[in-house]
Amino acid sequence: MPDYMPHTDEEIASMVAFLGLDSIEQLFDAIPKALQVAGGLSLPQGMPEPDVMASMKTFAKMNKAGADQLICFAGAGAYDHEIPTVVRTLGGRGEFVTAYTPYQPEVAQGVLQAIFEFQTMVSRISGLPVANASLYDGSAAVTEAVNLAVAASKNETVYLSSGVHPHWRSVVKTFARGTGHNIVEVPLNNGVSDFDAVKDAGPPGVIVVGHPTYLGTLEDLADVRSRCDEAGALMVVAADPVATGVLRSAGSWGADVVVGEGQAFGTSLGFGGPYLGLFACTMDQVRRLPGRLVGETVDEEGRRAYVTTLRAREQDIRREKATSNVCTNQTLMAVVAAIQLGWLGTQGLREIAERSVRSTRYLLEGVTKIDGVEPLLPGVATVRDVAITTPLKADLVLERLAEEGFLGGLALSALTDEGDGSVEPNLREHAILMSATEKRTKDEIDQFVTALTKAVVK
Amino acid sequence: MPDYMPHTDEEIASMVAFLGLDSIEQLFDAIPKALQVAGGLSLPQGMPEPDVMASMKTFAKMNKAGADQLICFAGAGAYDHEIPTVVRTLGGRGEFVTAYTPYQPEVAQGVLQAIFEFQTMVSRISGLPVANASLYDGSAAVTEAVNLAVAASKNETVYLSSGVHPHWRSVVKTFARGTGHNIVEVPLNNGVSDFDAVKDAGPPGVIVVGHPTYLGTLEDLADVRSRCDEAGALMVVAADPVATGVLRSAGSWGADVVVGEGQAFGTSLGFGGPYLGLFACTMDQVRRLPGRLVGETVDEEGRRAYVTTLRAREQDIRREKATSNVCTNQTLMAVVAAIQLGWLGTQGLREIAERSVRSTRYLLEGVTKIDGVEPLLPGVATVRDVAITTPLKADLVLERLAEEGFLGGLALSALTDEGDGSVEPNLREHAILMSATEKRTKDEIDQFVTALTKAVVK
Amino acid sequence: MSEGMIEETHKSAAGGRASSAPLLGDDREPTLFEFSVPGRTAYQLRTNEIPAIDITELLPVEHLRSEPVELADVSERDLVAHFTRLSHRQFAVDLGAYPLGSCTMKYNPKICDEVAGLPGLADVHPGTPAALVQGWLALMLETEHVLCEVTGMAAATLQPAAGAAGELTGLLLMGAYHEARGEKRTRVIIPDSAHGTNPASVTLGGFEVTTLPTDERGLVDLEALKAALDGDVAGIMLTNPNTLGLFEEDIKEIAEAVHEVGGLLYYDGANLNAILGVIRPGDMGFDIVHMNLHKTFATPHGGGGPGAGPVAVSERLVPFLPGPKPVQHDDGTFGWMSPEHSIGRVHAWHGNTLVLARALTYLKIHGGDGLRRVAERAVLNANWLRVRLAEHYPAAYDKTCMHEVVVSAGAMKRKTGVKGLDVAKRLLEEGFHSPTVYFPLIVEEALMFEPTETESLQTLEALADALDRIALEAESDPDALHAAPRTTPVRRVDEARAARMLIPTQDARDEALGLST
Amino acid sequence: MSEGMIEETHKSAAGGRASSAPLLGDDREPTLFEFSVPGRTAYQLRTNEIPAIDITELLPVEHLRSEPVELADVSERDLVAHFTRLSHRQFAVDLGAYPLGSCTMKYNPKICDEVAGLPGLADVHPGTPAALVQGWLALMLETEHVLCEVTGMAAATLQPAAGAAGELTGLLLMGAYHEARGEKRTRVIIPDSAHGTNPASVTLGGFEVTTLPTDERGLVDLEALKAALDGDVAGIMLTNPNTLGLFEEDIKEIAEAVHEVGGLLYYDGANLNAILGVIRPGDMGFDIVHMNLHKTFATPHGGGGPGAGPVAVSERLVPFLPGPKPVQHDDGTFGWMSPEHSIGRVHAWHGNTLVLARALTYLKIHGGDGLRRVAERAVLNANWLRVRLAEHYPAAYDKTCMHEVVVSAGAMKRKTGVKGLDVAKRLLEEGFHSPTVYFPLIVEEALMFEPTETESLQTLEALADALDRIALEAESDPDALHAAPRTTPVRRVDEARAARMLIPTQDARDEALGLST
Ligand SMILES: Cc1ncc(COP(=O)(O)O)c(C=O)c1O
Ligand SMILES: Cc1ncc(COP(=O)(O)O)c(C=O)c1O
Repeated sequence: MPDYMPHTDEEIASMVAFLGLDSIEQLFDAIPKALQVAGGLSLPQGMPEPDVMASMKTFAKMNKAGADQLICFAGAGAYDHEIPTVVRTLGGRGEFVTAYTPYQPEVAQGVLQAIFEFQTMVSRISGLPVANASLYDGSAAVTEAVNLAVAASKNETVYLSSGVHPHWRSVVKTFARGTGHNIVEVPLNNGVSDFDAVKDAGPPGVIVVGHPTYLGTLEDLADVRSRCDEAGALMVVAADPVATGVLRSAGSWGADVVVGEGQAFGTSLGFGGPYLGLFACTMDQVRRLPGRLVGETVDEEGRRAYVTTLRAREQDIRREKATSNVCTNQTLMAVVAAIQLGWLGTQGLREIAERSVRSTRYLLEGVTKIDGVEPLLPGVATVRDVAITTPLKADLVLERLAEEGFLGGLALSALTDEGDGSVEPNLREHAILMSATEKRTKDEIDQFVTALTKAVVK
Repeated sequence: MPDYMPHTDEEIASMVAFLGLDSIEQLFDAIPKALQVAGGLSLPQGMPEPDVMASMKTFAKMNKAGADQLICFAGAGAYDHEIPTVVRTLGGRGEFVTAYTPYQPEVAQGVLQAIFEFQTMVSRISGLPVANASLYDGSAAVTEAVNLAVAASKNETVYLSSGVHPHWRSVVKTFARGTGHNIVEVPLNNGVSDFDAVKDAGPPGVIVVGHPTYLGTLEDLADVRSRCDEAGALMVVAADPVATGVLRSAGSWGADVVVGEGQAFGTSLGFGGPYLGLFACTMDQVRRLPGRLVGETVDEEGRRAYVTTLRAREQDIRREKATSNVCTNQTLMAVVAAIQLGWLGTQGLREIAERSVRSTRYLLEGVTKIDGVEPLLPGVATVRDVAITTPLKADLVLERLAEEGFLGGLALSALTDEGDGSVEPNLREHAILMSATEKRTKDEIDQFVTALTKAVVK
Repeated sequence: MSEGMIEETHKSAAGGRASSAPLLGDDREPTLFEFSVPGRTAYQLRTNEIPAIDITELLPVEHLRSEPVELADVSERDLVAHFTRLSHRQFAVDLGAYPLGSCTMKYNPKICDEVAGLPGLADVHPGTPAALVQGWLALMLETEHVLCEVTGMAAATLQPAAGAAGELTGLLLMGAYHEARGEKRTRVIIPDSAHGTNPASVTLGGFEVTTLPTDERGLVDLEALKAALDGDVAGIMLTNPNTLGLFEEDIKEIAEAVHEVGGLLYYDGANLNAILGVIRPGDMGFDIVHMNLHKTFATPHGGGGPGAGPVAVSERLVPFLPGPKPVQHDDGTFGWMSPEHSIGRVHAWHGNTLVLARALTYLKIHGGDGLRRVAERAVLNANWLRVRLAEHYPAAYDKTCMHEVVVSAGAMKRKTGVKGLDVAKRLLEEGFHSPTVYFPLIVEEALMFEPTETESLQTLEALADALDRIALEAESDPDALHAAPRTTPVRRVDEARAARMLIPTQDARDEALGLST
Repeated sequence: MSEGMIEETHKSAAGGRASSAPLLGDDREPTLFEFSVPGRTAYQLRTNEIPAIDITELLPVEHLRSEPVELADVSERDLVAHFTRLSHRQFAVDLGAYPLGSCTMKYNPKICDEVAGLPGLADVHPGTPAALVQGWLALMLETEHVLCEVTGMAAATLQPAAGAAGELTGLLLMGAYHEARGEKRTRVIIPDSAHGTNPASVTLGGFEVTTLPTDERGLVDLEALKAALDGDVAGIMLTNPNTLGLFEEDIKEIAEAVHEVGGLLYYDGANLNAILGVIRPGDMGFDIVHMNLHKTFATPHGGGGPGAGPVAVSERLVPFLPGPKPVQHDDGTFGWMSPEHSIGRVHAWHGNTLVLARALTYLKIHGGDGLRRVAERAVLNANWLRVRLAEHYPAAYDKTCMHEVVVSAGAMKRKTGVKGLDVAKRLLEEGFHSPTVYFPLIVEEALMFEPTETESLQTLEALADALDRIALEAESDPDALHAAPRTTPVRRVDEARAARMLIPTQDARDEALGLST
């Protein structure tokens, strides 16, 4: 009977007696007997920790995809960056890990200050003055951004660029079932949103673009801004925060809301979660901000202190009129991001960004020397990710690469739905989206090129 | 140039200027130029953390001896016990790990109180009223015990039973080169110290026995006590602290000093260190206690507080007249032991002791069914460890077992020197010392027996 | 901004002084930016030997930034000191009891941290082909099965990242279900005691909220419910036990009445801890259940997240579940599939998968028997506390509660002027986290205690003793209570000022101080 | 015992109150035993299915205990809370600057913790045959090589578990060397500024101590040395820079003089940090060097240990080194060997091997270039502090120091009555750990600061500012200094009482309180 409950039999007896009862079961008398579980749940008996650890390790071993087995050339919104011991150690401290939402600021200054620092970092990266304390992931952040923007523009027509990550677009569309927003997908043309293709869709209340797009290409943000101005729409940019280490911030191009995925800052790949939704906006929109916001204030003695603020936006106060329903967010990942960005510092962020650009370019140059391997978008500059086409079907190529110890990227056929406006239908089955972070070495890339050379032979 | 130093170039320049110097090198002007290292140390340049981690992992991979590769049936003073995540997590907290010796008790109550708790636990396990804050390992503890006992009895003749761990005996003998103690090794007869064999050696000032002996056998401690009384000698017992989970404490048999190896309490096998020397003694000897001792006291406001005490014994005060030269000890391992023993509790300590006895017995019964495999000491009850003999040389058998995924124990030929009084010379080459802790399962032992059956075939 | 209350501090690095360590008094901790010295670095990256081509040769110059993003430039040493000191300014389950009602702040087993860091789980890219992640798929499927058994449902999605995400997912499923039947239903009923996420989710799910009053028993007013039910009703959202900690005894009738009009029942699983192995939402008649793994199944709350909010549903809703979902093929291998009428994705990848791994670890350790013990002891602890506190803190509804108890400081306030909030703040000085205050909204000066099953009788005794002391102090020295807490790193903070004079970043602070460049 | 000062506390469990968390004031933390409730458990062991035969059937009854060893019986939850709270009552490098002279409390890189836990290193049994531990042997041999290069010696033993163990090992080597040459030398010379372990080790090594005075330069008195040297002298023990932080400029002459009479030179490596890559003990003429890896090479000190004290020696002492030692065979494989005239083992196994792994990690990250930078910046920091403090805290010897500086509060004491100890205690309130006080013994009211290279200029500034404030306070309000520290979890403790009324265990406490059964 392993568990974490302290009660001894004598204590249980004394507590039951204190309540004037004969047995614990009586505590459940309000529950109709007929509905109660008879004979216990159909689950195995409890097992002691070491046995369970062994079975969890069995799952881990069934995967053939850990860093020891596959060298990672996959990106697509989830990146294999260096996470040093120091960041894992600090982020793993029990005080951060086992705290609740900072409802009592007097005993939660640790998390609150860390979030204040996180907000500052996100604000600087996005180029906008205010950032929240996190959302679930990039897809949730872009969804919330759409909601904010529609509320602000009072126009439900959403131009959603196909350059936004395909999964994020799916999520936006799923939630639009509830909000009823009119989602207009804007196809890409040579890696850039082709707004002309949707000119019949009516004026937008919001335009959402990726920058870089999920294919790594760069949008013309000045053009997006002027289109927004024309329509009275808000400009939402889903921006990769590492790419911002070299790119002008979306805020500097006039974005009203900048969202992104913060996993790259200290959070492990973890098969996709928990990740970190980043959200920043202009001061104009701060009262529509979804989620928590930490602000500086003072305590009774005039000491600097932090507290969650503008709470009147939130669901627990505004209920059905709240700007968002989010409650639990990804605070721990935000604290970790603050630590990781503290570790990187000004130079480090620039360096991982530059290295990622260089590695990905070196990779592209290497693989496109292979017969039949071409860039999906020849001549288009990319950041973070880049797509290629191969003579064989992408999933076969990836399978062969895995045998050689490489996660070669993502097949666009798996990532996108048929008819996705971001990729030519005839190339989709043959396209692979790849990325190389600062962790990839010249040796690894050279070996990968060798492996790919073999893998594309029919 | 990766390192952990904060100095920017400007800061260095300003600091050098503040000192009125032209360069950092001038700080070393007192050092004769001719003696200074020219051209730097002949060492590779520094490498960034991830590169170094990779090279340390290469060492780890060169070993074929981790828990993933070999199921451990080795003991001999280093045991494969369960160490739960919770103990590793708490023991790994930075406040414990990166503190110095508690010289300023006002800001060291954490470590001091943990040690107070550790001392209490060791005292209860040993059956003696006072225990110190740790020594390096079991061998250091027994060496210090000999020094204490000789100082107390004023008789330099040390009866050192061959039942004491062979390496510990070596260490005692090494340090006796300095102290000049007269070490008389007492052979074992059927697993018990044969004092008659040394009756010409003159009366002892101290008798040191193992209980259990390193072969797992049990001494007649009542007899040892009466021999000590007769000679005015002190009785030192090297006792395994886990075995004490089932055995009467050495203190209850009248030992003056009880020492042992505490690795079993939360410290990883770690190729032999850092481990944890345990040391407990009677109140009569407390002013001869080596190492640190924490005592309860009060602060200026009458609050309970802890502090290192009886410091006048220690080297920093008594210098050449100190009871011992020990300074840095194994505090972190002692803190970890307090945590692990807190996790085990009364029942848990008994259970790992009983399970270890049962597993080792089940193992012995299994292997001695194999043709040609015999107990080294037939019919003698053992705790913790047990020795067997095989038809082939022990190291060959162990080599074969390793190929099947087992660390089958230790060859007595490797553990002991030739002519060791604890084992019949003609059996020494064929003897293996084995142990099974609470971690070993029936399945593992059954599989081991199968592997051994094959391994002993010529 | 002229309000001169911003505390002036050096902009330059404040040095290695453990200035915030409460070990050494309650001093301030500078922000990381205030430690920054341009040019100082901590990061160390792998040697990669890729030619360091100038970035301007690789990307169009108009897209490039001229200045790097300015972050804090600190040494690893200062980074460690800063965040270690911040951690000392943070209460947590690891430090003491956290009886925050509705939040189920139980002990988070440390083994789960290790599982969440296992190589082979933690370092897997979410886009890896299914053939290479058989372990992850098996883990997820087992988690789904266990959660379905615990809730009595047919299938589940593991995608929602927290409870509120689960709620919205559930409401979209509700909508899709009705739509598939050609019905457009517009209203969702929720009790007035409901958590704020419920009404907010209802709105985002495309429905209108109909609020239901609580009756004098503290339960759903059955008559009011029946009156509210009609063909426009898409469903009802309940948590059972409800947020007063009381079991909705009429659940069978409620379910029948809602189903009668074609509505669905949604179970907010925040209070699932109370009924584990005792009764299952499915058996009560619920169609949709979200769970908060970060409450019931002990995954740590991380100071506000991450969570995981899987949604389990009855047979008829299975075809609408989000996809892709893990599935086991006939040959025993695992893969992905999307349900026939899937509403689509609700997460960028597969959900908060490492949180799932933690929860499954917890579930396996407890097993069917252990989960039942969890419920029993959680309820036992809450009731012991209810009775023990009755003298000074009467329960809002005086009867057997489930895993939590809502007491009222209303009488205390009228008599002494001491409010529930004062009690909550004063309790911090006693070494306990506060209970939930002012929720549910329908109880005057509500204090909601949820001790959870991992707290000992001795802890409950100490908590009750502290609360008794506070009650006596309310009579003898109410001002001391208004002034509480006094021993915490900061004292009561000025929340109004924070909102009025918003300083959400270091830059806003510097600007307010006139420090910005 | 009638001295009624033992604080009475409940023997029963004190509950989940974060009673010690300084976060919530400076309250007491009960001992683990005071949380104990018989029958409560935390442990969980692997299912092993071995028949649970009664232990009395397996072992002779007369050897068995009738009652189990009584330990504290607590839940995992309370265990975590207790030790987390204890950790909040502990200062550490991770919290702030720790300028404890002679101790080199530099930042301990976190990566080393991970290395020390690596599977394949941490889980290896020390008795594993050499063929299976080639990685460990290679790691050890590389460590030996690096340490020899750093010290300029021929070979090293890695067995000694700490500095003092290294000293004693070195002295035994000294003895064995002379003995092998048929000489019985009886005396070892040490300066009066030496660390206490030196004389203690000399005695245990079988020698007599001859103490050498320090001259007005703060250095070895060369004339006195020469006078002390004769054919009885086995050797001299020095640390250079010495414990005053000053480089022994005459080292060449000292070495020659000692060698002249056939003696050996022992280098106490505690101060090696100052000279890394600048000068090597071997090049100065030393024959034996111990290193404190837990000082110079940043392995964490663990609140008092573990350490590692490898001893490196010159060619002529190699045959005497402890064994077995790792060795590389001609075929490239690794094994063990014992030197021809080995003094034998000085450790139960191979030394504090996981500490070696940490140190090697540190050494590889720094490399030859980094080690030199370490020395430069350690010395730069110490000198900056020396000059900056000079006004109120004059250095005992006013000249360029190495990695540490000894200042004297002697003048302050005479003028204001404020002692060095008061300054040290008051500094704790400022968020810094105290310097080493009253060592070396030859300096009046000594305060020995060793900032180390990992502290920033800003930290040094903050430290100096705090010390200046204290100096002014000594004039204006000396009583405040006598009363310091006031903000720490406890205030000055009664050390005399601890020794007079010894309470080394919970049982002694209970007995003193009359609580024992
Ligand atoms: C009753 C209730 N419902 C729903 C939620 C929302 O869950 P989450 O915070 O995981 O989004 C909570 C959490 O506080 C809750 O207490
Ligand atoms: C100068 C000096 N020598 C020797 C030692 C002893 O080293 P250890 O504590 O590792 O035994 C120390 C440690 O404080 C020291 O400072």
